[in-house]
Amino acid sequence: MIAEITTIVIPLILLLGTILSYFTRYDGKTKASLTLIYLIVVCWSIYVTYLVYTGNVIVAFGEEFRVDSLSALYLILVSSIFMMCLLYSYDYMEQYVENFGLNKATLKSYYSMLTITFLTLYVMSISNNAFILWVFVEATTLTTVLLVGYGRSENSLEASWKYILLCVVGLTSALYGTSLIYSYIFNVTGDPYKGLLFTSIGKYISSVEYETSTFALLMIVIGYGVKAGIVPVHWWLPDAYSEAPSPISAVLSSVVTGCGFYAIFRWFTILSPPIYDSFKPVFLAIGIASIFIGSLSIIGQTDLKRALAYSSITNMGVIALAMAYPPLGIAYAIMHLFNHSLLKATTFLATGNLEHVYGRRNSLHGVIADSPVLGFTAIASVIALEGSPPFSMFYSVLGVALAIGDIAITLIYLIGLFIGFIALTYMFIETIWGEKVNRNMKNKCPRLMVLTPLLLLTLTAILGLYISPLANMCWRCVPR
Amino acid sequence: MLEIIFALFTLAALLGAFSPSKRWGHRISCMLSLFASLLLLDVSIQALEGSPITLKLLQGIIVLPLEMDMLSAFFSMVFGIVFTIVSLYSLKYIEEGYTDRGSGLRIHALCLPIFMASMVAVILVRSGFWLIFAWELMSLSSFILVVYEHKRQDVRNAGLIYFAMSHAAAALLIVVVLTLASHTSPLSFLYSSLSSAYKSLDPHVAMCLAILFTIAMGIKSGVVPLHFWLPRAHPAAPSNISALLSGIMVKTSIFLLLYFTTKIFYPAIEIGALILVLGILSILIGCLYAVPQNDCKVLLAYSTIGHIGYIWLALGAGLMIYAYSGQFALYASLLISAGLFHLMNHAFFKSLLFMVTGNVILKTETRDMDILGGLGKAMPFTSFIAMIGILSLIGLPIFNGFASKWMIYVTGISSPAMDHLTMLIHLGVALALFGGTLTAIYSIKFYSEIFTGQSRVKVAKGDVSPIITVPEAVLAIACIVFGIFPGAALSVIFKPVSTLIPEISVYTLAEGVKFYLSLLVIPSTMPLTSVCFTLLAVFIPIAFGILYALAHPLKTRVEAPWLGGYKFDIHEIKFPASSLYAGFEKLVSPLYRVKFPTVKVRYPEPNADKVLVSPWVKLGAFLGEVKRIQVGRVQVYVGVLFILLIIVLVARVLG
Amino acid sequence: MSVEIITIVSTILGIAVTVLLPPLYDGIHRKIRARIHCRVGPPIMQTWYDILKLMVKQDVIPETASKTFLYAPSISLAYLLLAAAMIPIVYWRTVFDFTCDIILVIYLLSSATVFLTLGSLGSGNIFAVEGARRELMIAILTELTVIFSFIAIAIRFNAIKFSSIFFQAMETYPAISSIVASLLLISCAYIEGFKLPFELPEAEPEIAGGSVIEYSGRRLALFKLSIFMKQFLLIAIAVNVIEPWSLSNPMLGLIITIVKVSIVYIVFAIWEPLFGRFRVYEALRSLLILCALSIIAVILSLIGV
Amino acid sequence: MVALEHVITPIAACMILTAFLIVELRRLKYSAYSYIVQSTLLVSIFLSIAVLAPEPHFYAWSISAFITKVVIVPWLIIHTINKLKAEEEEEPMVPPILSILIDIALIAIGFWLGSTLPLPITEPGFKICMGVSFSLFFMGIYGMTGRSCAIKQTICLCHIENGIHLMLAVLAYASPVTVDIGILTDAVVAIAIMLYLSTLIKKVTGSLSIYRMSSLRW
Repeated sequence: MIAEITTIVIPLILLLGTILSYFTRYDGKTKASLTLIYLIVVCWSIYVTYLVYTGNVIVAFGEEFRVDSLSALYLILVSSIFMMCLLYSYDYMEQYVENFGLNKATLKSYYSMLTITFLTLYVMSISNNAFILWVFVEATTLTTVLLVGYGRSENSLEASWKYILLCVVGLTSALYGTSLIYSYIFNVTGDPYKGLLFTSIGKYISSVEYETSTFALLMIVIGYGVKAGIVPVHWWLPDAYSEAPSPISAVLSSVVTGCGFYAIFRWFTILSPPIYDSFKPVFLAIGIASIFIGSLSIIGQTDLKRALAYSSITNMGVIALAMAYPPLGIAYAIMHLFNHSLLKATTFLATGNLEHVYGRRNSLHGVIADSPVLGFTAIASVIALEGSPPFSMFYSVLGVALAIGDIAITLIYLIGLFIGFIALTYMFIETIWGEKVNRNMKNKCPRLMVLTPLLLLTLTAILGLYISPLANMCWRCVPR
Repeated sequence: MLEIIFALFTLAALLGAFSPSKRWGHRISCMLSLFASLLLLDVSIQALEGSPITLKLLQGIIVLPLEMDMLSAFFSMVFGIVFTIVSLYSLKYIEEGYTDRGSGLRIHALCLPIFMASMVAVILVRSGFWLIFAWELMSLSSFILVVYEHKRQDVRNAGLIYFAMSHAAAALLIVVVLTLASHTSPLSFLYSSLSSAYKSLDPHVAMCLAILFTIAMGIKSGVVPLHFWLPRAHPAAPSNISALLSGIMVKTSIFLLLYFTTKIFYPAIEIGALILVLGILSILIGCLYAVPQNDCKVLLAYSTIGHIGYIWLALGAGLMIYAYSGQFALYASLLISAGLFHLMNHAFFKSLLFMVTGNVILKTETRDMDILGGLGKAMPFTSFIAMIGILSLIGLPIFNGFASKWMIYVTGISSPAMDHLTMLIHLGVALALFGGTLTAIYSIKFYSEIFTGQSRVKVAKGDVSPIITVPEAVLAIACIVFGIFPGAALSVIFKPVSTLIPEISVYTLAEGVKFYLSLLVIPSTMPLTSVCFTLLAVFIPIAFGILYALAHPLKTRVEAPWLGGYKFDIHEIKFPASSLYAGFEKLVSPLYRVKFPTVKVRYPEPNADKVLVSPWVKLGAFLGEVKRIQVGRVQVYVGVLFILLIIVLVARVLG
Repeated sequence: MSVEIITIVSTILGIAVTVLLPPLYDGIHRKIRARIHCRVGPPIMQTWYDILKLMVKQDVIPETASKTFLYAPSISLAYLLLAAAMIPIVYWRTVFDFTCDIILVIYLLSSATVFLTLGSLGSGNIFAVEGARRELMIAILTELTVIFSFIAIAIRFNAIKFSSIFFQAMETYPAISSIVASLLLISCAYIEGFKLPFELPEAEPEIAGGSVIEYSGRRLALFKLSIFMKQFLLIAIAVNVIEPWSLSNPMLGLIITIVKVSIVYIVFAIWEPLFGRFRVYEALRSLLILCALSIIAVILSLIGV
Repeated sequence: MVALEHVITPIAACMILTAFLIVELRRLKYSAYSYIVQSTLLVSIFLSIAVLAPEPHFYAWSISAFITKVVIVPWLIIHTINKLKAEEEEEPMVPPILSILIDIALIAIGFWLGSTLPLPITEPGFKICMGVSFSLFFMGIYGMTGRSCAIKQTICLCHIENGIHLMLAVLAYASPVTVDIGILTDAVVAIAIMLYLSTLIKKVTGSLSIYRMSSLRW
C-alpha cells in the first residue's frame, strides 16, 4: 500500500498539479490547490523518510522503484525545498514578471513547470533503474531550462541556452557509460534486468572487466559531473544560477545540481573497493580543482547571485573531494550535499529578497538599516553556508576534513574553503552592513518571502543542534 | 553546575534577542550573564579547592565532555571575575554610548552571552569536535560584536580581517584536531584519544601538527607576526568588547596552547623555542609600535601584543626547559606559573584600561589622544582608576604587573644551563626588560595625554555613572591586592601547574618559590635574608606617607600655570600625542618604516600591512583572475567537454 | 659583631649616605664648574641650603595641576629610598638581600623617573610637558643601557643578586666587561643627572626649567633630591663594581665609596663645561652609541672577558 | 542469408555522407532534409538488424526511431525554420576547407574508436555501428562548437541523438521498452525546447547567432 502510494499516487498527484496549474486560470484557488498538493507530497515524504529511518525499505514494481536511505534523504530534501520555493514564488514571481514586462497570466506555465520539475526529481529519487535515473536527471534539465529563461531577457536566454546545451551533451556521456555496463552485465548473465537495477548491478559489476567498468564509470562521472557542476565542466552553472529567478536559482543550486551527485552516489555506493579505489585520484583532482576555481572566482564579483553560484562550485568540489575518501567520506559527502542544498537554497532565497526589494543584485549597501530581518537572514545564511556552528553545514565541513585525515590535503581543502569564505563574507558584509547608499527600496518585502528563508535557516540550525538522525541516515547510505 | 552556567548564558542570549523591549532585553541579558559569570566564579573556586567537575552530555561520537580540572578552573576563575565586571559594565555602557543604533542593542544582547559562553566552553570541553565548535562560535559572535559600529568602513574592514584571521586559526585547529582524530580507532574526539593518537604518529608528522597548532594559537593570541588583526579589531569594537577580546579571548588560545603542548602533545624543545621566539618578537614589536600611536585603543591593543609576548615568553621558556630535561621541572613549572600569573594580571589591568577608555569615549566621543586631555579634572574617579591601571601595566612595584613580570624575569634569568637555549631565554629576558621600559613610556603617554594637560574637546564636568565606574574600581582593587599579595594568587596557580607537570607537587613549587623568589611569598619564618614582598609593599607606602607629610606645604597658593609670561588660550597649546615622542620615533623609524612626524591618524602598523596583508590581498586578486576561464562562449564550453571526452576515450583505447 | 647587625647598620648607613651626600656632591659640582668659569661660585653646601630653604617656602600650585602633580615627588623619592636600601653602598650586602634584586632595583630606579615625569606632565604646563617628554625619550635609551649593563655584570659574575655579585667581585679581579658596564652606568648617571650636553628636560634658557617649571616649595625640594639620588645610586653601583674590595668592611667601604663617588663627580664637573646643549634628536642619536656599547659589554661578558 | 555487416556497411557509409551534409550545408533546410535521410538510414539499420541478426527487439527500436526521428523532430525543425524564415545559417566560425578536414579527422577517430574500443559485442556489424555512432557523436559536438546558428546547433544535437540512439541500440537493445521510450522522449523534448528557445532568441536579439551571446562571463 505504502509502496503504491509512493510510486503511483504521489507522482499522479504531482502530474495533476502540473496539468491543473497549466490549464486553469492563475488565481488564488490554483495557488491554494498547488500548495495543498505540495503539502501532501511533503507530508508523505516525511512519512516515507520516517519509515526508512526506522529500518524499512519501500520496494515497488519488482525493485524498479526502491526507497532506501539515500532516496529518502533526497526525497525529503526535494520536497521541503520545493515547498519553500513554491511559497516564495507566489509573491516573488508576480513582481518578477512585472519587472520583465510579461503578463501575469503566463505565470501558470511557471507553476506548471515548477511542479513537473518536482515530479521529475521525485521520480528520480525513488528510481532504482539506472536508465530511468538517467532519463529523469536529463528531464530535470529540460523542465528547468525554460524556468531559467523565464524572464525572456537576452541574458536569461543566453544562460538557458548554455545550460541546456551543456547538460544535454554532457549527459550523453553518462548514458554511454550506463549502457556499457548494462551491455556487459547482459552479456554475462543473459538477463535483461540484471544490468538495469542498481541493486543487481552492485552484485554483478565485479564480473565486468576491471578496465571497462572503470572506464564506464569515468564516463558516468563526467556525464553527471556536468549536471553537478564540477570543474572542468561547470561552465553553465554560474550563468544559469545568476540569471534565473531566485526561487529557481534556489531549486537549481540545491536539488537540480544535487541530482548529478545523487546519481554519482547511486553508482558509487554499490561499488566494491578495488573499482572504487581507482577513482580516488579522480575525485581528489576534480574536488581540489573545483574548490579552488570556485573559491577564487568569487573574488572580485559584484553580482551576489553569481558569487553564490561560484560558491556552489566550491561546495560541489568539497563533495567530490570527500568522495575520494570512502567510506567515511561518502557519508560526509552525502551529508554535505544535504546541508549545502538546504543552505544554498536559503541563501538564494535571502538574496532574492534583496533583489526583490532593491531591484538589483549588485552594489547594495547598508541593507540592515532598511530592513534588519532581511539583512540578518542574508548574512546569517551566508555565514551558515560557510560552515559556522551552530548550523548543520559545520558538521559536514568538519566531517570531510575528518574523512581526509591527511595534513597536506586537509590544509589544501581548508585553504580553498577559506578563500571562498573570505571573498563571500566580504561581499555580503559590504552589502548588508555599512552606510546606506541606496535609499530607494522599490518594493516592500512580503511576509511570506521573509519567512521562507528564515524557516529554512531555522531548520538547518535545528539540524545543527541535533545532527544525529541526519548523520545516521547518511551513514546508512554507505555500504559497509 | 556547568550546564546551568551554559543554560543561563543561552537564556540570556535568547531573552536579550527576542524580548519585546530591546532596552529591557539588553538589561536582562546583561544581568543573566552576570549571574552566570558569578556562578562560574563560584564553581571554579570550588574546583580549585579540590573538587574538579566532570560532566558528559550527549552520546556517541559527538559526546560532549566538560571538565573543570585545575587548569580550567584557574582560567575559569579569571574569566569569571572579568566577565562579572564586564557584564555589569556593558549594562550601562552600551545603553549610554550606542543608543542611536536600530537593532544594535538586540545584536549585542544576543552575542555577548554567546561570546562569553563560547569562551568558557573553549576551556572546558574535552573533545576536539566541541573545541572547534566552541572556537568557531567564539569567532563568529566576537566578529559580530566587533563590527557593532558597522556603518564605518574601517570597522568593517577591521572586522573582516579579524574574522578572516580567526577563521584561519580555526582552519589550522581543524587540521590538527581532525588529523589526530582520524588516527584514533575507534573514532573518537576525546582529548585522551587524541593524545594517544598523537603519540602513535610519525615524529615528523607530530612535529608538523604541533607547529601548526602553535601557529593557530599564535594567530588567536596575536603574537607577532600573526598579530595584524589585533590592533584593528580591538579599537573597532565597543570598549566592553575590547576588554573581553584583550582581557579574555586571547587567553583562551594560551589555555589551549598550554593544555595541548603538555597534555596532548609530548613536550618538544622546538615547540618551546618557537613559542619563546614568537613571544620575544611580540614583546619588542608590540611595545615599539604602541609608542607612536595616538589612538588610545590602538595603543592599548599594541600593548596587549606586548604583554601576550611576556606570557608566551614565559610559557615557551618553561616548556622548552621541561622538554630539555625532566630534572629541570621545577624551573619549568615556575616559569609556567609566572606566565599564568601574568596572564591573570594582564586580564585584570587590560580589561580595566579598555573599560576606562570606554568611559572616556562615553564622555568625549573620541579616541584621538591628540585632542583629548585634561580629563583628570572632569572625571576624577576614572582618572584615578586609570592611574592604577597604567601603574599595573608598567609593572611598578606593589602593583600586580610588577609581581608577575618580575617573576618572569627572575625565573627566566635563573633558568638552568642548557647550551644555547639558556642564552635564548636570557636574551628574551633582557629584551623583555627593555619592553618594560617602552611600556612605561607609552603608558605615561596614555595617561598624561588623556587625563592631564588640556583638552581640545569641551567636556562637561562630572564622571560617568557609578554603574560603570564601580566595576572598574573592583578590578583596580584586584590589581593592587594581587600586587601586594602575589603569594595568594600563586598558591592558586601552583595547583594547575603541578597537574600539568606531574614531577612537581604544589609543595615543591612553594618551596621553590621560597628559595628562588623569596620576595613573592610570605615565608612562615622570617629570617633576615628573606624579606617578604609584603615588607616591600609596606615600605613604599610608609615612605610615601612620611614623605608626603613632609612635603605637605606650609601654605599653598593656586595660580595659573606660568607660560613664560605669554597669555595663551590654554586649549590651543595642547601638546599633541602624535608628536610626544617624535624624536624617539624618528630614531627608530627604520623599524616602523613610516615618515615622522606624520599624518594625524596613524594606521596601525603600515609595515605589517605591507608585508603581511597586502601581498595576500594582491595574490588573492591575482588568483581571482582565474575566473576569466569563464569566457562566455558556449562553443568553448562544449569544446572543452568534447576534448575531455575524446581524451578519456582515447586513453581507454590506448590502455 | 654579628653579620646581621653589620648588615642592618650598613643598610641604614647606605640610606643615610644616599640622602645626605648627593646635594653635597651637587655643591661640589657647582663649585668646580664655577672655578672653571673663573667664578668664585657658591659654597659647597649651597645645594643643601637651597633644599632647606625650599622646605620652608610657600607652595604655588598651578590651577591646571592634577593629583599626580601633587603626589609624584614623594612617591618617586619613596621608590628611591627603597632602592637605596637594597643597593650595597658601603657593605657587600644589605638587609634586602634576595634573588634577583638587581631587576627590582632597575625597576625602582625607573619607577622614580616614571613618577617624576608623571608629576611634570600632571602640572598642565606645556613647558613641563616638553621637559617630561625629553626626559622620557632620553630615559628609553638610558634604561636600555642600564639594563644591558646590569645584565653584563650579572653574566660576568654569574649571579643575579647584589650580595653575590659583590661577594664574588671582592674575590676576583675586575674584568673588561664589568668595567665597561660600570663606565656605561656612570655615563647613564651623568645623563640622568641632566648635565650638559644632556640638560634637555630642564633647559633653563629654552623651556624655563621644563619638567620642574611648576614645582615650588617642598615638592621642588623632593623633586630635586630624587634626581640627585637616582644619579648617586647609579654611580655608587658602578664604582663599587669597579672597586669592590673596600666593601668587606662597612667603615672602610663608607670612606672609600665617598672617595670613589667624589672622583666621579669631579670628573663630571670638569667634563660638563666643555659642552653646549645638544638638540633633542642629536642627544638621542648620541645615546644610541651607549646602547651599542652596552650590547658590546654583554657580548664581552658572554665570551668571558 | 546475407551477412549483417555487408548490409550495414553501405548504410553506414551513407550515414557518414549525410552527416557531412548535415554539418556542412549552409542552408538550414537542406541540413534538415539531410537529417531526415540520416534518420531513415538509422531506421533501416535497425530493421536490417531485426531481420538479419535476427533480434526481435529491434522492431520496436525501429518503430520508435521512425516515429520520433523521421516524423516528429524533422517536422519541428522545418516548422521552426519556416516560422523564423531562417534560410542561411549564421556565419560559421570555421572556414569550410578546414571544417571538412576536421570532419574527416573526427570520422577517422570515431571509426578507430568503434573498432578498437573493448566492447562486449562480437558481431562485426555492431562494431561498424559503434564506429558510426562515435562519428555521429563527434561530428555533432564539432558542429556545435564550430557553428554559431542556434538552429544549426539544434540540428547538431539531433545528430548527436542519432549517434546515441544507435549506440544505445547496439549496447542495450535488450533493455525494456520503457527505457527506450524515456530516452527518446527526453531527446524529442530537448530538441523542442531548444527550438523554442531559438525562436525566443530570434525574437529578443533579432538574430540566431549564439556567438554574439556572450555577455555572461566571469
